[in-house]
Amino acid sequence: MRDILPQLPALQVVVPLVGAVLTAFVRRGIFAWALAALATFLSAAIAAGLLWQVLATGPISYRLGGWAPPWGIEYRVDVLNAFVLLLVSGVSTVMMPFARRSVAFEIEGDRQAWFYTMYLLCLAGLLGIAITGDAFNAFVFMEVSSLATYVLIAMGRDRRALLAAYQYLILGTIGATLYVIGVGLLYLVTGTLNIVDLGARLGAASAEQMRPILAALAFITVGISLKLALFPLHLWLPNAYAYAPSFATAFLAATATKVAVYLLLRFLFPVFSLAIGPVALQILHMLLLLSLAAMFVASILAVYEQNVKRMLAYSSVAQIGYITFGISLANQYGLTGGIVHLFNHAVMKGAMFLALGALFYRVRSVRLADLAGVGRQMPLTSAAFVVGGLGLIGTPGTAGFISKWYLALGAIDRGWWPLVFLLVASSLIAVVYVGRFVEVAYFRPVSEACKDARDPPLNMLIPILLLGAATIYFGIETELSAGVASQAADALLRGAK
Amino acid sequence: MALLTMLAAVTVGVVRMRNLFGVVVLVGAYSFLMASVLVVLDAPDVAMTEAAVGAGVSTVILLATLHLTKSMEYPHPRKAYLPLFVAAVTGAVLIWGTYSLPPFGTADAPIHQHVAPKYLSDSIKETMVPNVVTSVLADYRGFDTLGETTVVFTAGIGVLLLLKGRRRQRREGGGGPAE
Amino acid sequence: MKLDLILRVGTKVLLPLLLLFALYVQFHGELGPGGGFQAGVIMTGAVILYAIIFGLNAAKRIAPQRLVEAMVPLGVLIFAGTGLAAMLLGGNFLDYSVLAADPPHGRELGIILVEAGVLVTVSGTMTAIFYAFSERGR
Amino acid sequence: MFDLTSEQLLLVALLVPFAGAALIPLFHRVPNVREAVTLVAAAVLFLSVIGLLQPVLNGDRPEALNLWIAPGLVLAFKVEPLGLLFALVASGLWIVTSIYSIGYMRANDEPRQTSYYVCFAVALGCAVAIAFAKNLFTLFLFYEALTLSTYPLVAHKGDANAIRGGRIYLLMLLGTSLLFLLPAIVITIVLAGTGDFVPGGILAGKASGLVLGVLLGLYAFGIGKAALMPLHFWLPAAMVAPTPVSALLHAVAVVKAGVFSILKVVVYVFGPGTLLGSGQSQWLVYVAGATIVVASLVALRQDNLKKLLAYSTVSQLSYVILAIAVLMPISIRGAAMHIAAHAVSKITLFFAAGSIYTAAHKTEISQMRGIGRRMPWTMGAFTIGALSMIGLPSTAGFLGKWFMLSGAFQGGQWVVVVVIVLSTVLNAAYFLPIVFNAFASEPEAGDRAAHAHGEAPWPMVAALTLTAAGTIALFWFPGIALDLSSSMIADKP
Amino acid sequence: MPAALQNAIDHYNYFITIFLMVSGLYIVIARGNMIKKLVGLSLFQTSVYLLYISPGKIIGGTAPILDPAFKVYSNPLPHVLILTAIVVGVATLALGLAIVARIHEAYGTIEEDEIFDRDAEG
Repeated sequence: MRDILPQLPALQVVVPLVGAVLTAFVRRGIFAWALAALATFLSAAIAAGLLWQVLATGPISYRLGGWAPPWGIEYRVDVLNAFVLLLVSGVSTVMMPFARRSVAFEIEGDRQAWFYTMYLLCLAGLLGIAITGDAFNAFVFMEVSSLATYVLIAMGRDRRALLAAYQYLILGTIGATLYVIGVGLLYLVTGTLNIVDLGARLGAASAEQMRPILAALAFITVGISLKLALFPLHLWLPNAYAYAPSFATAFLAATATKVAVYLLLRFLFPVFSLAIGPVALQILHMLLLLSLAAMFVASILAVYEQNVKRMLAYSSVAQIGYITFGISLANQYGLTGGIVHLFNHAVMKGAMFLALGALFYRVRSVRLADLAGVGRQMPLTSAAFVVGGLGLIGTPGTAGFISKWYLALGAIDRGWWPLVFLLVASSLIAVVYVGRFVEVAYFRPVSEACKDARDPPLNMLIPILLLGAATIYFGIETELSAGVASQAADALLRGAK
Repeated sequence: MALLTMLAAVTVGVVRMRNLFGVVVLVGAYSFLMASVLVVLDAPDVAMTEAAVGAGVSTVILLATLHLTKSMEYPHPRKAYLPLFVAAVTGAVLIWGTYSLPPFGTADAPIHQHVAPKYLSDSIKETMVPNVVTSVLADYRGFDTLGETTVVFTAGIGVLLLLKGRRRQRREGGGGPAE
Repeated sequence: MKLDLILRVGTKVLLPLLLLFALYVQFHGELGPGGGFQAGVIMTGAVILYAIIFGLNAAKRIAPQRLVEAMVPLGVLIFAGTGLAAMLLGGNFLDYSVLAADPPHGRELGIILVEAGVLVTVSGTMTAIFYAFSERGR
Repeated sequence: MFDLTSEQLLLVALLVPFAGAALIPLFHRVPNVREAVTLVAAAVLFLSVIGLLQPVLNGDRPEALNLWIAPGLVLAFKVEPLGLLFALVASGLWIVTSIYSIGYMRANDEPRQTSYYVCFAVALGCAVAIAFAKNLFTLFLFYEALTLSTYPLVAHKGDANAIRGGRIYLLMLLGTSLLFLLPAIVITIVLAGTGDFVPGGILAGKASGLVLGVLLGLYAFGIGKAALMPLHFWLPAAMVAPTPVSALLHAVAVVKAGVFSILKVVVYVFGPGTLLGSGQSQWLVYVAGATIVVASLVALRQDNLKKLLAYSTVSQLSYVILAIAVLMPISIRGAAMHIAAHAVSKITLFFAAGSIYTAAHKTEISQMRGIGRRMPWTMGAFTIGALSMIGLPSTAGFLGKWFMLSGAFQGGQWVVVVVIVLSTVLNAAYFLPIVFNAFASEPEAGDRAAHAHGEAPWPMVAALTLTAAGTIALFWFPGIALDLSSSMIADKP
Repeated sequence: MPAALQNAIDHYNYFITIFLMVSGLYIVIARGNMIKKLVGLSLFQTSVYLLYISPGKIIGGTAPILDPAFKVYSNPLPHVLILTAIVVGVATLALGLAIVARIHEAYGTIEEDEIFDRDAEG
């Protein structure tokens, strides 16, 4: 066996992929779970290795099939996507112990093994999008993850899960197709699909071929925005998150949209700002408005939601608004804020959705009314949920505050002072919907549903508590989150100049 | 060009027809037309696939599904202005975007200049495969094909997950997290 | 169902031809148009035809469900396995050049292998899907 | 424990309350140990703060924990006289309040006592951390933490009323701090390039007069805990809490944290000189003055004792703000003094109210005729507290007012003089009748309860006697407070 | 303006492509029947094939199967990409139809509007 280090990029995707294939042969859920856990853990280790490597020696380029880009497909790892890779695989690893019981509880025995196959495929797809340096390859893996996602959602017990899956399938496919159209246009004007090469050639191409590039920009942005549920295009998300199995919801909420955001960054910064600075700015302003709309409208919708899972789903739309808000600022602090919020939101929402999964595991319901008094019945779980909520609000000392701090600095750097007030005002709405849960869970008499609910067994509890603790930890110690994020932002901006 | 126009005509049919069996048949015809267009465009591999898939597989699956469900589409009450608008905007942007592209069939378009030539010149030397499409598919961009195969695999397991085994009666409103 | 003799015989004759054609498409893929995917679809077509004429159970006798379902992941395994083999032999993932003594042959071999992988998965999946749908119908 | 260096003492002071909070749940089943833990934590905290006293008066400024979090965000602590004074008051009164709580919680066998003591300890820890905060971020961090940790205490009862109160409490405090305070802090840090508290202020020459004015507004209203009108609603609403909580919130931790923060911001961020020069602070004088008078008028018309005390608190807090707004060194000393003075006297009053409720289950003033006969200690203490509120000499309340007045004369702020005089009259007008009725008049016939009860349980009586004594002591031996406040003024950049 | 006309004819392929695309998209958004929607979706995807492949054609070129007899070949890369796209398309269609079948079992209809009503009741 030769030195494994140079092969890491390929393994990052191949490991979960092969894992998925193997789980497809397995029949018993428990074995499939073990395989899935192993594969997830390995890919997390690989991602850590990659990040370490990148921080030490700068970007890595890996030639699949040994063909030099742009003729072959290139895997290109820099700080930004190494960060995303670690985020995705890391969070998934933390969640795996939780999956065992939750899945066994919500999925019929004969379907569990293939459920894990779908999960691993989804993971492989997401990692594939994040790591590839080839625009079309990104599409292929986008489809892998999307198809897997549709199935994961459709596995929900409620019949509305099917509907949600169908609607997401339609919208997701439209999004992917728009993306392909955009890539096609870029290909027509540059003749290449490699993202770096693309960026390099667009400069020249934009001279005579401006309009196709703009059209491409529009198509790619809209296409990806569908995937990441940017505000007016978020309609698929609430139902999908609400009716999917708990584990699937937690996993998707923590990872899927994040990868989409990453892809958007990839195209907005290195590719487009090169070719068309000013026009790109117009698009960024557009993005800013949509982000603000998301931050407010979605939060308000969350307030009126009786199903806690849907409530969190809407809050996710709002939080994605914060991320795109940071992107639209397009300066060092803003981008750092956006990227670090990718990470922080994944941690916080992960904690909350897992906690919710545990609540469902015990109470068998996630309707607010049924959760009355659960705070005393399941203290640790509820505590983790509340901590995550504090993070969403952005209370100082939680990860959420760090993100918002950077966003605020970014807004001020741009000279847009009023945005600071909007930023904090929107987080006030979060106070309301988190507060609703707290009141019900702690100060209402215990409901019938959770009369004999207790904190879940350790293998579910520990992931929840880990993520909850992480929410605090990354509010104090930010070297790993904001530190890396600001490096990534720096790289993006330098690429754009 | 004639073929292209026929394509357009069939599409109109698909949009208008309400009997889903008819729609399926039209889609089959559409695929064959598309295939012949592709042949004219020097893409035999793609043509073959499109014929096999569009006229073959998709048709079969569609019919199977129709067998499981209803075959008539209801007259839909909803207003079609918004969709029309969205579609129109998309089209407009595309026309606006593509209009300045190099005209049909010109050899000096960028896509013929940059990456492709290497494949044409080196395929035999490097892979001993004269069908450049195959060599690119399986080798130069082999990883895409792995991804593609994975997609098929995903869809396969997905369909089995959804349709295999006993039917489960779902309680109205559902017994899941929504409760 | 009413069984028409001509149909039955015709099918019996047609079936081997179809499979033959599939294999031709498969291995001729390097010279002329065609390849694993197209071949896979044609194979499935054969099975479907058989099922339509002789009924689902008959079809399952020639293409047992378990086998079909095993083929679904198997193909991907072959494909990825080829890639990993290349990796073990010191090349990058999917770098077939190391599979044989001299690069071009290695690549040719690699291409044949992965095309086989595609064939297996595609035919397996398509058939499995067809089974799933038609069973659901009863 | 005095052989520790002052840095170590600081760390102890910061950690002890949280350590206590961590330990308390372990003894959920054994109340005695649980309460013992609370008391020990309180005692250790108090001693360590005392231990810091001498070094600080000698000009030593111990620091602890300098943790960089993000650009402009540093978690750091530093002791300075003002903070020490606040810490002293808070930790001292924590002991007394714990003693009192033990009596109160058991006598009224309240639910969820463990979580009560935990939140209590956490709240105190936050208060101390606020007192020793080295920069704006640290202050803000624990300011929010204080709000969150006291919210459960307010909603403790858990009935609809309590939940409503808690909701208002949370929204008002979080809302103001997020909407005004946070932006103010961001702006300050961006303008000044630092959030540290520096004697003489950090904004000198960094911002135009107008910006200073706006910032001052953002701080004054952003720090909602100071209950400046019209953002004072949360305070009466929070009266649903158990009385010891009200005592802690309205005498020690929360509201004092509010005015303390304002004082700290004015002294160490703006710098009185800078602010005075900009002339942008006069409006604050008027707002504070108005709050004092209006709140007193509202208090006049209350029959519920705790409500009345709440409104009196609102007006008393605005004394401090008023004193700050005058911006004279002497008046700022007055502000510092008054924080301490009002703390001891107001806590006495709440203790009294609590023990009346415990012993006689009475909450309305009209029911309390002649109660002084049955509860002499309680009502005696109440009287002292009331006098101190009015500001009679020989009670702590006098000192603060004296400094304020002389500051007002120096600054030529005749408005302030008028307000203080007027409010003194009003205070007398709503406190004295209670005292008089309690002792002089007979309980109306048919009030059977009036004869049923005697004094409250001994820990409560002991506690309120202690604080009453403190109220007087602070007048006769104001040494420490005076020294601290003067060395605060003396601090040069 | 002959120039403009000429240009229009030169881009005829694009116009048809776009027309197919638009009508596909229209079906997807406008129709309530789930199967019809999926059909529209696949039309939408199919149109992309033309977008990629038609520019790859070189007039006077032949299929990219190397042979000493020919000099000019059309561009093979788009063909490869579209092969992948077709497969992805059919995979999506199959999955979508499977979901539709299940929806029909769960709801007894595949008209979106009706389904919304039934969930509103249930």
